[in-house]
Formats: sequence, C-alpha cells, structure tokens
Amino acid sequence: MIPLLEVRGIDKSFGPVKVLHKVEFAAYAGEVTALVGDNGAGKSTLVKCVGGIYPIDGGEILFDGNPVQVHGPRDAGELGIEIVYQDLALCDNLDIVQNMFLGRERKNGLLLDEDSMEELAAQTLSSLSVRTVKSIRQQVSSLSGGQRQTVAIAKAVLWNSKVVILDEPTAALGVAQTAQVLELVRRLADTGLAVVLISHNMNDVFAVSDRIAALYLGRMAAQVKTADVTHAQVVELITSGRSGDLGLKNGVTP
Amino acid sequence: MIPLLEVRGIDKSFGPVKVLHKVEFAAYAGEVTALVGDNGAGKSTLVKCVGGIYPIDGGEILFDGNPVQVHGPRDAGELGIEIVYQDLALCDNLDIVQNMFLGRERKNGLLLDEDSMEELAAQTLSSLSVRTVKSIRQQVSSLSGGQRQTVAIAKAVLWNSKVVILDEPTAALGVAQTAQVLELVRRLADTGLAVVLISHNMNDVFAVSDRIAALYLGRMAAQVKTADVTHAQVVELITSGRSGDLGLKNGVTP
Amino acid sequence: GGESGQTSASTSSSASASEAAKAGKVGVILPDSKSSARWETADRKYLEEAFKAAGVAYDIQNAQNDKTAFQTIADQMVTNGATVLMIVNLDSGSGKAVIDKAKSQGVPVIDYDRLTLGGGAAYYVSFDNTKVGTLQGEGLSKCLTDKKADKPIVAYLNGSPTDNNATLFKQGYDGVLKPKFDSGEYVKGPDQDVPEWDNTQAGTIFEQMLTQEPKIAGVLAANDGLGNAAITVLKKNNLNGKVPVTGQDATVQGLQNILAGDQCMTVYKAVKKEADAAAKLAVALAKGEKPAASGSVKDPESGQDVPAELMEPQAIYFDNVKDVVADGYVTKEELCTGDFAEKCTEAGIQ
Amino acid sequence: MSKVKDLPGEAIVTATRSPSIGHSFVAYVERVRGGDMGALPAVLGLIVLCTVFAIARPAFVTSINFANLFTQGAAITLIAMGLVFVLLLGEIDLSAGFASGVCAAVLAVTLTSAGLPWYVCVLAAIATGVVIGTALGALVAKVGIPSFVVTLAAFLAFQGLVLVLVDEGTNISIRNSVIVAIANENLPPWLGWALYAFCVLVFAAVQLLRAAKRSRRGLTSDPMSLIAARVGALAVLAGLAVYVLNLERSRNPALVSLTGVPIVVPVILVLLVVWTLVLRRTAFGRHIYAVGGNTEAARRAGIPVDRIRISAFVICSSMAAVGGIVAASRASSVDPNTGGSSVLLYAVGAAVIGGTSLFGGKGRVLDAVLGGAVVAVIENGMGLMGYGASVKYLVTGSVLLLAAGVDALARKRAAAAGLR
Amino acid sequence: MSKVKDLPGEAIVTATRSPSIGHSFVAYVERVRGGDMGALPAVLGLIVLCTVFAIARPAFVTSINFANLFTQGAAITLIAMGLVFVLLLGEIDLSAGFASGVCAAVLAVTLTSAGLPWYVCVLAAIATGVVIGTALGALVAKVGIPSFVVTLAAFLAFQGLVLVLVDEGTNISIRNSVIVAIANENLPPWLGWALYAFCVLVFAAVQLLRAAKRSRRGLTSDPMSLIAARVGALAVLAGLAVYVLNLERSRNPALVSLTGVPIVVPVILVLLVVWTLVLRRTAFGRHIYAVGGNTEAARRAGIPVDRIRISAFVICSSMAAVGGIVAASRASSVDPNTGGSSVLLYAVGAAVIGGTSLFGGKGRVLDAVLGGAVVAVIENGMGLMGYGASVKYLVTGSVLLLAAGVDALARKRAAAAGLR
Ligand SMILES: Nc1ncnc2c1ncn2[C@@H]1O[C@H](COP(=O)(O)OP(=O)(O)OP(=O)(O)O)[C@@H](O)[C@H]1O
Ligand SMILES: Nc1ncnc2c1ncn2[C@@H]1O[C@H](COP(=O)(O)OP(=O)(O)OP(=O)(O)O)[C@@H](O)[C@H]1O
Ligand SMILES: [Mg+2]
Ligand SMILES: [Mg+2]
Repeated sequence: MIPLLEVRGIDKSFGPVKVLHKVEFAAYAGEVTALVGDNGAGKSTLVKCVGGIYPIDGGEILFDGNPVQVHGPRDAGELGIEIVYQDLALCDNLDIVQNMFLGRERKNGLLLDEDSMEELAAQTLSSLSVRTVKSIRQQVSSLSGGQRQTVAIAKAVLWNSKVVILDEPTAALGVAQTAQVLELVRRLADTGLAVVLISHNMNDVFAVSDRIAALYLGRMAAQVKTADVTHAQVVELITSGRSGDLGLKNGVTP
Repeated sequence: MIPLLEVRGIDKSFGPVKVLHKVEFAAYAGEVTALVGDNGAGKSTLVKCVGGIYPIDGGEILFDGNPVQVHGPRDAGELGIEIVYQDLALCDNLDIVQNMFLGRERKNGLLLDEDSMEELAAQTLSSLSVRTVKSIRQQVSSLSGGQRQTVAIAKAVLWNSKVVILDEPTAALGVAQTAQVLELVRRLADTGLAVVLISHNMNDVFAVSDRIAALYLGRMAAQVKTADVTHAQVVELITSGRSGDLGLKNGVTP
Repeated sequence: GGESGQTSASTSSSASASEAAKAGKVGVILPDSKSSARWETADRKYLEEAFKAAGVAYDIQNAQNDKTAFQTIADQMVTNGATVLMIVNLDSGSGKAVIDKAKSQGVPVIDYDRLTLGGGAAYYVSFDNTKVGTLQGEGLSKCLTDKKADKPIVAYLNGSPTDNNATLFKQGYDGVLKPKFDSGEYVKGPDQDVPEWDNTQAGTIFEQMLTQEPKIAGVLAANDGLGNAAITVLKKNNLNGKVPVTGQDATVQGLQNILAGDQCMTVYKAVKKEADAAAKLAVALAKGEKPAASGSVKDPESGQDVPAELMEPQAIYFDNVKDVVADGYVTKEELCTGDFAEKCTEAGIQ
Repeated sequence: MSKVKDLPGEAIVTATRSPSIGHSFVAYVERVRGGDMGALPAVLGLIVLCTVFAIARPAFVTSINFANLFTQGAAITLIAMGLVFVLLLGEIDLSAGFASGVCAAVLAVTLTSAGLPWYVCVLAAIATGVVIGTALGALVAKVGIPSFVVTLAAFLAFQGLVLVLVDEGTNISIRNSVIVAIANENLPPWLGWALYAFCVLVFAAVQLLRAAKRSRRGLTSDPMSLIAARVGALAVLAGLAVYVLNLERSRNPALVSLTGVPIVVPVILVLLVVWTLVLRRTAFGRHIYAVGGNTEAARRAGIPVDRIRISAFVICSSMAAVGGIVAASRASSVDPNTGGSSVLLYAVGAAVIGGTSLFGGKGRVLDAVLGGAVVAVIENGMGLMGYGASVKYLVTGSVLLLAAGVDALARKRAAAAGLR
Repeated sequence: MSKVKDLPGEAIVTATRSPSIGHSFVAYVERVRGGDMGALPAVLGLIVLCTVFAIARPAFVTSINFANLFTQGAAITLIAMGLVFVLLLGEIDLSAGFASGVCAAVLAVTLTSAGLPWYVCVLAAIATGVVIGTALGALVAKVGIPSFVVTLAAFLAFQGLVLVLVDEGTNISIRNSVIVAIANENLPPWLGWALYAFCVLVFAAVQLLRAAKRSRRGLTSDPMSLIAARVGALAVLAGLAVYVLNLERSRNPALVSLTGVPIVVPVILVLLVVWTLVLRRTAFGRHIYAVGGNTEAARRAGIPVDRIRISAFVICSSMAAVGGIVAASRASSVDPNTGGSSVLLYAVGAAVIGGTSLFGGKGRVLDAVLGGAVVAVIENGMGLMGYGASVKYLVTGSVLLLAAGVDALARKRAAAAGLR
C-alpha cells in the first residue's frame, strides 16, 4: 500500500538552528496517523513544511506516490491537503462564516453567495457541538479559545479534501467537544481520507489512531502501528527517542 | 476560613451579549481550586475580570475578605495576583528573558541588570523541564506552541505572589511538561498560595485540585470539594449545569 | 529644462578641474519651480544662453523652495569648483548663510531677483517687486474705472503666506488701493493668502469669498495662476469678464485670459533683460574682473549700498499683449491656438 | 476541492427569525451603547461642525454653498476612496496626491498639445493611474520594499514627472467643455429627480429582494418595517438634497440660471456604490479584508496575497487619476502643484476620520466619503470665516481635532466595555 | 511582590561559554545568511550609493564634501532619531517637521526680540518641544484619537503657529555666534583627536568590563579576540574620519582655514549613545518595545501604557526641537518654511530605510542615523550632479528606491527562509 502523503528525508533549519533532521513520515488513506513528540520536537514545523508555509531545505514530498512541489499553501490546497494549524490563523476582523469560507468563497455570478455560505457554516458548526456561539456572524476576535479552535476545525473539514492534518485540535476544547472532534477524525478516516492528528494526549491518540509517529528532537524516532505498542512505550519514545529496540539507534545530541 | 480571593455576584456583558450572570467564586490559600466549564462558558472572561483586563458591570471582588477595586492589571499585580492568560500575551518582538521580567525588570541603578535576569530566567525555565529551547535569548516569536506556554507559566510563578491563576496552562504541553506543571501547581499551593487552575482535562483536575467550581453558560453551577464528587458528576455539571441535587436549580436559558 | 541641466552638468565635468579654475565657473541657484513658471522656463534658458555665448562653465540648479536643499546646493557648487555664485534666495537668513560661507572661500555672490537683507552680496540684479504690486493695483483700478464700477468690493487673493515676495507684492498693491478704501471709493472685501500659490486651493478660497460676499466686483490676484483659479469660479457664476481680475508673469494662460476678456491685466517682467544683465556681471566676475553696476540699492538692514542693476516691470493689457510676443517671451504658436487665433489678430499679434 | 461536504447536523445557530422593528431599534441602541458605532461618530462630528459654521456664518446654509461643498470636496474624497483599499491592507500610498497630479497632467497634455478627443484623454489619464499602481504594487509586493519608502520615492519622482509634463512650471489651461463641465456644471433639474427616483427604487428593490431571499432560506432577515424605515429615510434625505440643489442659486437669476445637482455628485455616488459592492460583496473585497486583518492567515487560506496587494495599489492610483481629472476640471488648468501640498494628507485624513484604520483590516469606502465631507466642510466653513493664513491654519487644525475627538471619545467608551 | 522566588533547578540553558573568534565569525555569517541582517543592508546601500557618486563626481570624495555631509544631514537625522520612539509604538508624528519649525521660531524670537542669552533660548526651544509632545501624547493616549489625525491637525496648527511667531512671511535672522556655530563651525583639530581617544577608550572599557562581569557569572560572553576586533575596527574607522575632517579643506587656505570635526558630529553622537542606552538598557526602553510589539501584553504586564505613549511623543518632539535648533543654526535664520516641505517625509523615510518598522516594535536609534546618512548622501550627491529640477526629483526618487531595494531584497531572502 502506497501512502497517500509521504515525506522523505526532510531537512529544515531556521538560520543556524536545525529543527528537522532527515525526517521520514507517511500517512495512509483511510487511517488516522498520530504524530507525537515533545514540546519543540518539530511537529508543527513538519506540518508547516508539508503545507507550504516554510520552504524545505532538503528532502522530498510525495503525494499518492508521486513527488510534488509545494511552494505555498495554494499548492497544498490544490493537492487536497487541509491543515488546522496550531496557531489558528484566523482573520480576527472577519466573522465566523467569512473565515470558514476564506479563499474559497461561494459565488453567485460575480457577487458572493452569503446565504448559502451562512447555511452551510451553521450546519458544520452544529455538527461539532458548538452551543455557546451567539451568532455565526460574530467576529472571530470575540470568540473564546475553544470556540476559535472549533471554527478552525470546521473550516478544514468543510471541504472535500484527501488529507486532513490537525495540529493539536483538541487542546482548548471541552469534554464534549473533544469527543465530537475525535469522532469526526475517525469518521473522516473511515470515509477514506488520510488524517494526521498531532496531540499530547495519549488517551486520545490511542483512542483514534491507527499508526503513531514519534518525533524526537527533530528526528523521526519511530513510526509504528498503534496496536503494536503500549502507552508507556510511546511516552518513552517521546521523552527519550527510544524504547527497547524501537526508536533512534545511535545517541543523538540536540 | 475566609477565602483569599472571592468574587461576589459578578455580571459582565459585551454589548448586548451577557456573558457572566451573578457569578460567585472563591479561592482559598493553600488550596488548588479548579475552574471548569464548557467552551464559551465564561471562564476566561471571569479570570480577565479578576485581572482587571475587563471592567465588571456589577458585583464585587474581595481580597483577603476586604472589597478591592481592580481597575487594571497593575492593581491586580499589586494585590499579588498573577495570571497566565489563555491567549498568552507575550511580546513576540522580545526574547524569553525580556518577556519573563516584563514590567518588573531588575535594575542596577538606572540601567537594567540583564545578567541576573538571565540567570534567574534560566533557573526557572529549567525547573519546568524545558529542554528544547536553544537559547533563552531567543525571540518569543520563534518558539513552539508548548514553549510559549512554558514561558508564560514561568513568567507567572517567578514572583512571590499570593494568588496564581492559570487559564488552561497545560493545553499545549507535552506529557513530561504537563506533569511538571501540575507538580508545580501543587507545590505552589502547598507553600500557602491560592491557586486557580482552569482545565478541560478531568484527570488533571482530579489529580491536583482541592475544590472544583463549575461554570455553566455564564452561571456558577456549583463549587464543591473535589473529594465529594465523582468524575462523572463534574462532567454532568459542565455539560448540563446540574447533577443530582448539585448545580443550577431552575432551568436556565443561555 | 531637465535636459539642458544635464548638458550643463556634462559641460562642467568635461572641463578639467584646473581649466575650470582658470576660466572660472558660475553656479546659479534658482528658488523653486512652482511659485512661478519663469524660473525653469525662462531664467534657466536665458542664463544658459548667455553663459554659453561667453564660454563660461556653469551649473544651474533649483532648490525647490527648500531652504536646506538651497544651502546644500550652494555647498555642493563650491565643492564642485564654482568661483561665482548667483542666488535667488528663499529667505534672507539662509541667503546670508550661503553668502557668508561663499565669501569665506573667496567666492563672490550675486543676488539675483531678490535682495538678501544684511547679506552683503557683491551685486544685486532685479525687478522691483513692490513695483510689480503697484502695477497690479493701478491695473485693477484702471479696469474698474473702465467698467464704471461704483463703490466696487475688491477681493485680495494674495500669494503664499510664507513667500516674502508675496509680502512685497501686497505692499505694492495695498499702496495703491488702500487710499481708495480709506476714501470710500472702493470697498475692501475678503483678503486671503493662498498657501504655496496652490491654484486648486485658490479656487476653493475664492469660491468661499464669493459665497460670503456675492457682490465682489474686482479681484486682485497675485499671479496668473491664482487669477485663472478665480476666473474659473467666476465663469461658473457667469461673472467672467464682468469682474476684472489681475495677474502676473505674462504666462500663456494669463495672456489667453486677457485676450478672452476674462482677465484685466498681467505684469510682464522682461526676464531676458534681467538674466542678461546678471549673466554679464557673473561672466565678468568669473574672468576675474571687477565690473561696475549702473546703480545701487540701500540694504535696509545693514545700511550698506549694494551695487545694483534694476529692471522695470511692465503692465500688460489687451492692447499690448503683442509686446510680450514681440519680445519672444511667449510664441505666437503657443498663444494663438484654436479660438484664440481670432483674438490674436484682433490684438494685433503678428 | 471546492465542493462542499454534506455533514449532518441541524442549523442551530441561525436563531430568531425576522424580529420586529421595535426589537431591531432596541438592538441598534444596544449595539451603539455597547460600542459598535458604525458611522455614527463621523456623522455626529459633521452635524456639530455644520451647526457651528451655520451659526457663525449664515451664508454657510445657502443652497449655493451646499452645491459648492460637493465640488470642493470631490477630488479629495475620490482620492480618499482609493486610499481606503491600500489602508485596508495596512499599507500607505504617499504618492497618491502627485499620482493624481501626473494623471491630470497627462489629461491636460493629451488634450492640449496632442489635441485628442476628451474621452481618449480621460482614458489615457486613468491608464496612467493603472500603470502607476501596478508599478507601486509590484515594488511593494514582489520586491518587498516597505510601502512608505516606495511611495515616498514615487512622491518625489512624480513631482518631477508633473514638472516635465507641464513643462517646468507653466500652467496648462483646460478649455475642453466636457472636461470643464465635470466639476463646474450641474445636471438639469429633471435629470436630478429622475436619478433620485431611480436610486430610491433600486435601493428599495434590493432591500426587499434580499430579505425575501433570506427568509425563504430560513435565515434571519430584517423586518419589513425596518426596511420601510430605511428606504423612507433615504427617500426623504436624498429628496431634500436634490430639492435644495435644484433651487435657483444664481446671484443674478436674470443673467444666468444656476440650478441642479453638480455633475460630480453622481460620479461620486456611482463610484461609492461600485467600490462598496466590490469590498462587501465580492471575493476580492473579502480577500482585501483578510490580508489586512491577518496576512499569514490569508496566505494559508490560499489567497494570492501579492496579487491582492498589487490590485489595491492599482485601484488606489486609478482613483487618484479620477481625482486628478476632477481637480483639473475644477481648476480648468493643471500646474505643478496639482495634487501637491496638502492633498495627500487631507485624503488620508479623510479616510482615517471616517474610521479606516492605518493598521489594516478595518474600513469602508463610505468612511472616505464621510471623512471627505468633514474635511470639505472644514475647508468650506473656514473659507467663509475669512481668517488670515496663520489663524486659518490654527483653527483648521483645532477643528479637525475636535471632529476626530468626538469620534474618539465615542469609541473610547466602547473600548472600555471590553470591545474594540 | 517584586522579590524573586528561589526555584530549584540547574541552569541548563546558558550553554557554551566564551566561544572563539572564529566560532563567533562563523555564527555571524550563519546569522546573516539566515536573515538576521541587522544594519548590514543599510550599510550596503550606503556603500553602493557612495561608490556610484564617487565615480560620477570625483568631488564627492573630497574632505570638504565629507564635512558637508554631516552638517547637511544633521537636522533630518536628529528628527528621525526622535521619530524612532514614536514609530516603535506603531504611532506616527506628522507634525515633527513643523514642531521643529515652531521650536526654531521660539529660539529665534527669544533670541532676537526678547534678547535673552543663548542657553535660555535653547532651553525655551526644547521646553516648547516637551510641551508639544505632552499635548500630542495626551491626545493620542488619553483621548484616544489616532495619532495620524492628531498630528495631522498639529501639522496644520503648527504651520499657523510658525507664521504667527515669525510674523507672516518675513524671516528672523539669527546672529548669535554660539547658535550659528552649532551647524557651521568645527571643533579645533586637537579637540577632535581628544574626543576620539575618549570614545575609543570608553568603548573598549565598557566591552571589557561587560565580558568580565558575564564570564564571572558564568554566562556566555564574547571572546577577547572578538572584542579586540570590534574595538580595533572602531578605532580605525573613527580615526580615519577624524583624520580626514582635520585636513585643510578651505578652497582658499590663505584667506581662511577650514579644518576640524563639525560641531554637529559630537552632538549627534552623544544623542545617539544616550538614546540607544535608554532604549536598550533601561526599563523604559524595554517597555517601549513591549508596547509596540503587543500593547495588550504590555498592559497585562502592568506597564503604564499611556504614560509610555506620552513619553515617546515628548521625546519625539524634543528631538524635533533639537533638530529645529540645528536647522536654524545652519540657515542662520528661521522662516515660516522651517521644518516644512519635505523635512518630515525625509525624516520618517530615514527611520524606515534604516530598518524601523511603521507597525511598531522594531527599530533602533542607530537606524535613524544610518537612514539619515542615506538621505544625506542622496541629497549631497544629487547636488553635485547638477540636474534640472524635474530630473532631480525623478533621479532622487529612483535612488531612494534603489537604496531601499538593496535592503528589501536582502531581507526578502531571509523571510523566504521562514524568518521574519
Ligand atoms: N521561526 C522560527 N525561528 C527559529 N526557530 C524556530 C522557529 N519556529 C520554530 N522554531 C524552533 O523549532 C523547534 C520546533 O518547533 P515546533 O513548533 O515545530 O515544535 P512542536 O513540535 O510543534 O512543539 P509543540 O508541541 O510545543 O507545539 C522549536 O525549538 C522552536 O523553538
Ligand atoms: N470581546 C468579546 N466580545 C463579545 N463576546 C465575547 C468577547 N469575549 C468573549 N466573548 C464571548 O463570551 C463567551 C465566554 O467566553 P470565554 O472566553 O470566557 O469562554 P471560556 O469559558 O474561557 O471558553 P474556552 O474554554 O473555550 O476558553 C463566549 O461565548 C464568547 O464568544
Ligand atoms: Mg506545535
Ligand atoms: Mg477560555
């Protein structure tokens, strides 16, 4: 089975600081791949490289087995990759509907079709258990932390994409909303999408993921089937980069 | 026992939207009080009212039993209230040390005492298990989500304050860092501080808190001892505002 | 203008340093290009012609009404080897600073068109600016008499409040008109300055004057541009030709307005004469001579006599527009376009 | 990719349908009290200014002065309308004033020296604006020079260009009757009324259709009574304006009749409507707000940020060209000061007074018109007061501060309530 | 409250001690390649400009021209230095130019009409600046009017004020020899050398002491070799400058001798050092950056945001006053145009070219000096070229664009690497 999204040997430095070292990673259609790692391990950087936010210094990105060039978010979008970034990237001066359809507005001839956008946005949001939003015409700047996160997630799942990457989507969410998002993640994978979930919550990771990839100080420590590992093993991989015969073989210096 | 920090009957509206309805809340010295509630329940708004970020529309704030006026963050600081806000409020254009000492720089005569600040910042950060920060002279804009959160927490615990309020401090943290922060929270309370912890993670809440206060749609549903309630009861309070004879008695409309 | 500037620059750079020092080199600083068209279109041209004819290297620059730039240009000219400076000062203070600095380097300075008060320039060549104002005042009263106006309300549209020349012009026309106001022959109407001689603002200012005082019967506009702004507003109210307007500089626009009967008069300053006189002095100085001037002017501030060449401005009405053309200051082709051909014939322009 | 997935779930968020007018009014008052003022402060400022001037100078409230106001403020307003687009991105265009000068000079030269027909010249002027905007936008977006520096350089260069075009300081008279008419002539009264009727009808139709469509879809829509009130207000106010402008305002009606709506009024109106539509109802406009609000978020949403930037500069410079044409028409001549001196500052000031933020993401084209009105009223009123130059500067500055102060204090109250 | 708690834990973050000079150099190259350019682009732009002018006009590299450069650029640079403070907050001060005019006029009036001693007059001028800054700052911070509007109003009002002070269209000559000396006289050569020695010694001492103190505490410090290199570079460059300025540059040495460092140079240097210290090494400076970077965060950290805002405006207007004094000295007169025309735009341009952001939070006082040097070199060089009015505007604009373009392209490469 070829992975839908694969990165091979990706290097990324910020000035003198090398953040990613020859990272290998793959996500398969119909599966949820969890990407885990300590704070500052490079998870968000990897995702931003895939999304075309950062140019990569070396290595390649393959989509459906073919090498592709991702020079910007537009390219990623055209491939069918949707990403919820950790720093949510919403326009504070726009309202919820406007943010959700940003860059892909529905039109009626030349003008915007506000009504149908409003309808759709309301549907999507209510499917994510948002109960406290007063109006979907509210500006994003007035939303609570969790509400913002929900909008960002709703924005990403609104489209018929092939890969959905969620960078700590449930970090700010309440109990019910978290459950809803995890359910959504599973549902998306079941409809044949490749879903990548970044999370620090091991319970969530084990609850929904099919595979787990662990980054350690910018290096991919291991990518394994969730069924093959235990909770403790993964935590060990995250904190020390190895666990038994899994993980990085040689000692690594940060 | 009089609470160190108490709010009585606080009302807060944003324009036509009423967000807090006569909220009562108390935090005791030497205890960890968890503040829980659904997304958009009003937790962050309550904290911001206490911190002087938002003016309150009605009700009063008591410190050590005496009514106090909090007109701005300065007033809160002078009372000894330290807050880690959910929207972290760091200056992206300053480095870690500069952010940690912002507003309370150490001086050497007229000039800043950079060296001692650098030393202290390094100590505090290492006590919070931050291993991947390359240099504490790094600009905050280049930090990962979890690293930013750690800086914000370190900033708040650096000072000899009497009340520490943490708004979802572990949301973006890794496994080890989360453990470290929870331990710190416990340690702070044990040294006699009143600690308020906002979190969506019930495990964390039950692990460290002495009391739990549950907000439901802007109303305080219940404030109870952690020992007296179960996991499920708290979740019920959060999602429906009541659980058995706990919680809001009359039906409430949002 | 731009290209000739470059030519002059290349003249100066092609001449080797020692050669330039022997033959001398003249630096000319013009004040701006916006208060009046003359500096870039006329003065520059005539001065260049005169210097070329005399075979003297020269460098002509424009300070664009910026005092700092004015001084910088002076510094740079001396650095570049000028042995004579000819300046049209922007104000006496900075003019004096330039003269002092030049003197300390042994470079004589000619005050061109504007006297630097207390400056102690070697020569002064100019029109009499107060006289220009006097001609405008006399012109307006002549036109009002022609129109048989009875106790006409006269509005002033003065030049830039920051321009000392505007103050001098006003002194001139006030000298003629104030007695008439005092005697009750005329009535003094609105009196406003136009910042930076800006024609667009002048339009608004005059429109508001007319709104406030609808019976304005005469407009003393300080130059042709301001006059044209007033005429545009008058036209809108169908008052053009009925309310006399003055001007200055004998621009194509002003002369055309005179031919059309919308403007009463303008003041023509024979710039060529002034330029030629100044250039003659400068060339002589550059060759190390000590030329004599025909007259002198007393500097009111220092009390010293400055050797001077003074020119007379000329009032232009419909009848003597042809004098300006004859002088070559404007060409017939420029002036007699379209509808104006007929008027030109009528005014006797060949 | 751009097909939308059908997710389950009922529409919970679009709640209460069609509230009553009383309800709407209460909601509006609540909104204003809560700080969402919209145009209210600018309008209040205008009312205060007009009252003061009307008391000080009765001539201020004459019909001729009312007509003057429009022609006097037109050029600045038009330039400000274009500037709104650049300001929305958080950029600035210092060269807009002289760009209008360059375009006006192009108009004058093609008209006079080249002798081309007027419409060709107008097109040439606007094309010049487009070229200028493209160049500025490319330097900002592609090369990455801060817009302040790019447009400061352009400010200098265009000053030189105007001088070259008008031949180092001469004035070029514009004698073409069509061009001169733009800022100096009026519509015949019947046409004014016809236009009035057309505008009111179209406005009513659009409002009704929209409400109908929304309520058909089950979305909240404005109640009939509110729509009626809105249409009524427009009809009364615009009717009053047209009526006043159609009054005889000649000083000498026997000699010449002076009535009708100045031609610039429909010009401004059409541009206002067009640009408002573009900003509010097209994807392009949405993207302008997005880039101004959060460039990074816009980029991540796949919006071609560079192209949006360049377009905004093109719009700005083209509107500057239109402003330049109107200014040239009004002065019936072009000189090297056209678009110079305080034109730019007044235009940016107009946009900012209206409520446009210099930091981007916040502003409307209507702001430029309201702010332009404030600036025009100040200039107009000050002209009537007949102060000397120095006093005039001093008083104009103070009045400007006053007008902005009303606005600021109103918004400050809002910010205190925790809203921005 | 402000005592610090002792938390356990070893200092892990302050790693490698005292790297070697080779190491430091490699790190610097890495930093530059990575995009943290610092002053490099502005310096590069300067070098390019100087080379071009030197080739086009050999007179550019004479010692007299070098001395001229300083006096020509001084006023703009001083105003730009003050503007940096306001720009750091993300505000703007359009009135700085005319504020300098007002202060210069106060100087001239007190000096001439009132006949007070020069130091009283200088104090009066600076006090005027302080008052102006307080008023502007209060209107921005307390009333909440956008700084663009406040300072636009002040721009107008001050224009009027200058006119009132210098009496409508005349000008006031300044004949006081001390004041005139500031921008027109030079230090005696020996004093130049003495100052040079003092500066180099103090610089070396500060560098060494700091390194010693840090390494005593066990924090990373610069290696000795790097410090030696830095001190050496300063000694050589400054020595060269003093040497050239001490050369005889009179065209007529028999008539008058012209040597020495212009007096404005130490004035600028002292202010540069003082303000740099304030910005970099005091809590106040830190708070300015914080407010500019994230006002809300600064407010939450208990920083008195309003007071910081007002102080920045006070500094800006006071520096404008100093600039005005220098300008008055250079022109030996004050007229209603002092501080007018393009002074403000050039000053803001200088700050921005140097690398200060208009959005706040980013910039240094040194930026203003470097940018001021770029502006002065352009003006100086253009003066030597001898172009006509229009061509000069065009070329100046293009050269400005070029200088900024070097900078922009350099930074663009950095941004592409993912850094801002
Ligand atoms: N623009 C930047 N410039 C310099 N360093 C950066 C930049 N962005 C990220 N880094 C560094 O790269 C490392 C990886 O960051 P990244 O955001 O990818 O971590 P992460 O795995 O997502 O962590 P977290 O779980 O905390 O979100 C961090 O050490 C961070 O400091
Ligand atoms: N400035 C504002 N203007 C208008 N509404 C606001 C504003 N700030 C918050 N709200 C609204 O107030 C409600 C409570 O917000 P708050 O941030 O306190 O929630 P929270 O309990 O912290 O939620 P979360 O767990 O998601 O952080 C939300 O519905 C939010 O939309
Ligand atoms: Mg991350
Ligand atoms: Mg919250």
